[in-house]
Amino acid sequence: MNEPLKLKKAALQDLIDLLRREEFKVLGPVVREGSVAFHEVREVSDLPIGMRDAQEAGRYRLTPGVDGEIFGVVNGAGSLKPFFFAPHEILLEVRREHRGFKVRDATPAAPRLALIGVRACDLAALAIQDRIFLHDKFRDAHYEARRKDVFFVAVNCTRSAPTCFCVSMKTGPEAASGFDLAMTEMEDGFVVRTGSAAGERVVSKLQLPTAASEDVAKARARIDECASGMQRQMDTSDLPHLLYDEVDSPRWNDVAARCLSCTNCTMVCPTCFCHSVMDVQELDGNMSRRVRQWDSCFSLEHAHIHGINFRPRIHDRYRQWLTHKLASWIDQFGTSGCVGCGRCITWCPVGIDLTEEVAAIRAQRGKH
Amino acid sequence: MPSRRTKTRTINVSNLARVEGEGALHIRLRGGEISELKLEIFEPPRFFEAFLRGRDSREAPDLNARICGICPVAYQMSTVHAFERLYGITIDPAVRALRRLYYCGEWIESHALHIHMLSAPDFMGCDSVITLAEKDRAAVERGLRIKQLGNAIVAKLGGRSVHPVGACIGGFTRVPRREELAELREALMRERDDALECVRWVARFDLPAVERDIEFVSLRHPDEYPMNEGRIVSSRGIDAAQDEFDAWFEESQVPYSNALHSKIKARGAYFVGPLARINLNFDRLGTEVQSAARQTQIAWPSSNPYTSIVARALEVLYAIEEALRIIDTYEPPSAPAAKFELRAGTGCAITEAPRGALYHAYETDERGVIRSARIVPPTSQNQARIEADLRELIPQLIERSHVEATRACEMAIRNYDPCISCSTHFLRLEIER
Amino acid sequence: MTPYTIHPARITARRTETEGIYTFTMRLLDPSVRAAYRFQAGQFNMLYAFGIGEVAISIVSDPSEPEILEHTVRVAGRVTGVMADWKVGDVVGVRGPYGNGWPVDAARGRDVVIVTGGLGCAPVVGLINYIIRRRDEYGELHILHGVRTPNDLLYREKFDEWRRVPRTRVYLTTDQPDKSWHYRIGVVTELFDELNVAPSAIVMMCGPEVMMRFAAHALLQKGIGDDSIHLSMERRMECAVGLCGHCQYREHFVCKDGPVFTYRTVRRLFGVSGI
Amino acid sequence: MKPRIAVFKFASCDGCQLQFLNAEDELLTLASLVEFAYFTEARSRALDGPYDIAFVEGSITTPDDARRIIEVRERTRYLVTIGACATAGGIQALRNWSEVEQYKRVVYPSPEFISTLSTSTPISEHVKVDFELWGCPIDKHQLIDVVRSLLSRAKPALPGHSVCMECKRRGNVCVVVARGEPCLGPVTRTGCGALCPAYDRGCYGCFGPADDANMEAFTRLMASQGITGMDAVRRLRSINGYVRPWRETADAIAKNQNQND
Ligand SMILES: Cc1cc2nc3c(=O)[nH]c(=O)nc-3n(C[C@H](O)[C@H](O)[C@H](O)COP(=O)(O)OP(=O)(O)OC[C@H]3O[C@@H](n4cnc5c(N)ncnc54)[C@H](O)[C@@H]3O)c2cc1C
Ligand code: SF4
Ligand code: SF4
Ligand code: SF4
Repeated sequence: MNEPLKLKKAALQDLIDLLRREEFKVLGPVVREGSVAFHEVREVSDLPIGMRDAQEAGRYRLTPGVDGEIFGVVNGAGSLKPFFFAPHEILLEVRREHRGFKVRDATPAAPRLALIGVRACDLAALAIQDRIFLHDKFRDAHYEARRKDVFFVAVNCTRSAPTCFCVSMKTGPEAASGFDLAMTEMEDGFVVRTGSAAGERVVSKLQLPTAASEDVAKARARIDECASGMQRQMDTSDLPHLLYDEVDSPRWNDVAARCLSCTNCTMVCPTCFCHSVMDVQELDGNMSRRVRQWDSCFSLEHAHIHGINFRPRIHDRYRQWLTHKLASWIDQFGTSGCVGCGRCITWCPVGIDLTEEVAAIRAQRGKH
Repeated sequence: MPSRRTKTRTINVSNLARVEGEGALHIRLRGGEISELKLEIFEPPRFFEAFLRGRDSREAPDLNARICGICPVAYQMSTVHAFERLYGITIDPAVRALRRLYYCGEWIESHALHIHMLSAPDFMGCDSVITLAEKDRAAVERGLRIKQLGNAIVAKLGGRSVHPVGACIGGFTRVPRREELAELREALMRERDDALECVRWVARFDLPAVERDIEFVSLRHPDEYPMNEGRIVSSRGIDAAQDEFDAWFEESQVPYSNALHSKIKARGAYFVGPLARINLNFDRLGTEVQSAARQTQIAWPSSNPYTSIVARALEVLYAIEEALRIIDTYEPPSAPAAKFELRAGTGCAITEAPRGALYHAYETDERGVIRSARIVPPTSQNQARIEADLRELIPQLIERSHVEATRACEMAIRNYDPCISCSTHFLRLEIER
Repeated sequence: MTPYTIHPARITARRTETEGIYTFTMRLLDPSVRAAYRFQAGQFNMLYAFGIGEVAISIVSDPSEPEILEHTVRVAGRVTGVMADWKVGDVVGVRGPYGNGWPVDAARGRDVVIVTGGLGCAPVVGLINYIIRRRDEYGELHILHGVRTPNDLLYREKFDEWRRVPRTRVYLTTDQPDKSWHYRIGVVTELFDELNVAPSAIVMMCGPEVMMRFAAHALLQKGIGDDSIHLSMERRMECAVGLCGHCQYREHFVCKDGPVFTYRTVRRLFGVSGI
Repeated sequence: MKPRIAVFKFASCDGCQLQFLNAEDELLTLASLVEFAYFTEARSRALDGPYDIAFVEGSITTPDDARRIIEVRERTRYLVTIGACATAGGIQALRNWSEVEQYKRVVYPSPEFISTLSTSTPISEHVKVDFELWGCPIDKHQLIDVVRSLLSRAKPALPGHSVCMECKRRGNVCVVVARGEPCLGPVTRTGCGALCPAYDRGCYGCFGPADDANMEAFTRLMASQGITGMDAVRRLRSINGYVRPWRETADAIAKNQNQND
């Protein structure tokens, strides 16, 4: 059990076929609109073979990569978040009846998903969302329904984007848990480990051979190299206190002058969970739907109550975001709200980089 | 001043209802003669041709869409074709087909709107589509379905039906995948039947039987029913290239008003729109539409302006068939839009808006900034013709009640589906002397 | 069932407290939901107006009779605006109860100071009623209330009524008095000069944050511990179950960790703007 | 009695009022709930008022219209502007930076007959407006929501955050980051459903400025994409160019440009 196995590149199609036969909808990274996101995959050729991503703060491009490399693109704008915590969904249907009304829970149609090419940071982010939606006082039934019975094929990172800093956040580059299968890509195939009974079952059906020890060592070396070569870092020491103490840091004004308050960082973040709840009536007035959709602490409405806005300045909203992500999240859920995927850095149109902001706040600590 | 000797009567239609935009009609009769005819356009000028100067030509499709909320596609199409000629751009055949589809959507939408919401209430003795729905709900629902299909086609290619965002010089910003277009198929099939039913419905209307001496003008293409391309032809022998527009047509001021009317040089008023297109391109309609046309008992070509409503219904049917053909043969182009270099030059184009030929002409500087723009909308071309029709009609109205006279005048105007918002050129008509 | 599920309730009584403030009594329609429903003083419900939305409203009726739910609503905006039209017999939506409530058990046997400000703070009405109904179980009751103008004093008769309860004192003040005003003049904190309580007293506050900050200061001066001062916080609320994220007050979710916090808990945050 | 609704038109393209007729699925329901007392595009009969709700399309560009809007206001309980023209002055407000006399000469051979004001201004510069619906054109669903809210005697809920949130909810990839496209999304009000990015292009701002748009940061973003001077001015001075803070930002850039020239 848990002995590393070998999956030839050509056999990846067998894995996809097997999962499809078992009535999974198989999703993997697919090129769309100049980036990758998880979409349905039927053939291996649907994956971005031979491509890589060039990422920096505020810029993303797909570039030609290494021939035959299947998982060369580290990540794209789309995380796993939308599959479990939907961007827009109907929670309830309320219909007028006699002098009152009747409420019906709208249960989401949840296809059985198999996700391939999932990164360590994605799984870590999902574990954080589980903590929020499933393990708190109130369980979210819609999230729960979608989260059930998902099959995860993780890919350990052997290459990082310049915006990644999972090592600092202790979430990668190797998938630690939460997967059914975890693969490390080599020239001729993958070294595969199982992480669950479901994963065991799948590999036994595929009758995978044991991986050669050189392969296993090479895979290990690649992951280690990726970890040691990671370009971005964030010093997380004393983190809640640093941000709590530096509530008056001059850096908040500095970043507020640059921040568009556009909400992109929170939308692409795989852990942000804020949402708005609205009741939307049909025109005839007989039926109303309770809708929830992603919201963000960067919107002015987020902290508005009647007659007061608690966070009227961009200064307040950026501080809320960063402080929540890296500090108060730990008090709330026992874990940081950041997994170091770097999406908020890449997808911020003006390239604001939280690692840089934290470093600057740290550098100015107590000096103002 | 009312004269003591002769019987004077005025017909005032203070708000021309159920036309797009706001206008009024003022007629004064003395004896049997028209002493005053005032088609007043409330629509204030919006100066598109002026503010386009100094704008980047690539902005023009978005800006010009705002001339008219009912036929923005037409304004976008004349704009992009004019600039494509100016920049010497060749369009991928697949993009060309998509543009036809885009136009089909707008024709369907605009014609369905006109037939059911603006025009049919006249023939059914109702004041609006809402009261019409009380009389014939099925017909109204059918009209709404057809209209919705038209909007859906435009939205598929441009995101929304009013001021769609997808069209650009060179093509589209994004083109649909095959399966995305195929999603329209079911609705097109269903609405083909509705459109056929609609043709039968309008053909049963009690259309006034008049014969008018009219010169019809439209585009004509070697092998298609005209939309985006073709030569300018008329029922009295014009056959000219698009860039010869100015050689044949002129915008002038008529002596009794300050409005710019487009006229054929040395001949006068002409007629553009669905009836002109059908009259001049009957052979390009395809057998299905032709047979539906024959079943209407109208002799085509028709010189009765009231048959415009039937022409519109036939064009809806045509556009649905054409859309189906395009969708079924669609292969996405290699790129959504052709690349091009900005340069100084001049370019013009005419395309067939739902209401008729729409002429645009531009001049740019070497950075592609617009130096001058000219836009001649169909309603402006039809205006002299509308007035001519009214002059023929009015003497017959003398004995009729005010309500009936008003209705008759409005119906005559509505034949042209005038879109007063396209008022790049409209003026307030003042007749007092 | 999702935590967002709404339970229909019928309005059985409606009372106008003053222009723009209404008290609704309601009863849950589903017998099993009704039978299982329990709440504590200071907890709130999410009240739903059909098709319009939901807002957080405190329960002001007595927790010992959980079948009767009473809510006092002040008309503020979109949702509460519609509630103003609610009539007896209407069916409205309820889910809850949420939040932690007032520390009525910890207060037993102690002097109680209640400080409120601004426009009639509905949450404390339920609290005061609760204590008065169990008058023997509590020490001295001091009710301090500050308003900007006399017109903002919404429950004049209620204060007069409370004034007549044994071992209860009411202190009223305004910044901008008019002729009708025969109480104190000045901000609410000035009332603390008159206040004579043992350091063992327990304090419960509700009102604008500035007011609560100054009041807390004054009370600390009197030797009352920062963990004996309780404040009811307000933040935007859309879910009330700690999921939507709107009510965050740094590490706290006002809906599930509050709305009542001790001054000790929020002391460091109080007075920082933009949290 | 059914609430009486009126739809008025000033200088505009008709596209916003057309959204009533484009609500094909709702139109007949709507007609059963309200009375269209004045809606010339749809109905011949025109009643004088009073109206419960007046939807006003178009901007004020003539002396007559400046008088007419006051009359409309007097006969109306809730006045709702629909669209960029009524809410911001519209595309025709581009004249506000030019000599209108010269504009007349460009378009008309006999400019002396044209009666027009030198500016195109939003309705709110003339009378009190109760609710504003942004967009060029307005969004059909927002329109229906507003009607429904008013019928339910509730204030309409009209969000003011940027297009970006809707864009990401829709699953679009940011066109600025992935393609370097210029995009007004970060400073534009939500409401359209993030159409342009979904059609692979940048937003051109037809819903007007978002609440609290950081124009300084946005100007720097444009500059980093090579959009400076009059190019930047043109982007901001378009369909909603006459409304703050876009107007002020564009004016400031233009002024700077003139000083540098
Ligand atoms: C724990 C708690 C208890 C409350 N108890 C009462 C009470 O007993 N009686 C009473 O009249 N009011 C009470 N409020 C305030 C009440 O919730 C607001 O007045 C109400 O939400 C305003 O909603 P609106 O739609 O009318 O206003 P709008 O200004 O239109 O607000 C729009 C939305 O913002 C949010 N919002 C606005 N104001 C508040 C607010 N103050 N608190 C939370 N969310 C807000 C809501 O989601 C609301 O739907 C309480 C608030 C909290 C947090
Ligand atoms: S905060 Fe940024 S780096 Fe951290 S998880 Fe979210 S998107 Fe990724
Ligand atoms: S408060 Fe901000 S940072 Fe925290 S989850 Fe919500 S959107 Fe994300
Ligand atoms: S940090 Fe960047 S992405 Fe986030 S709100 Fe500010 S500008 Fe937008």
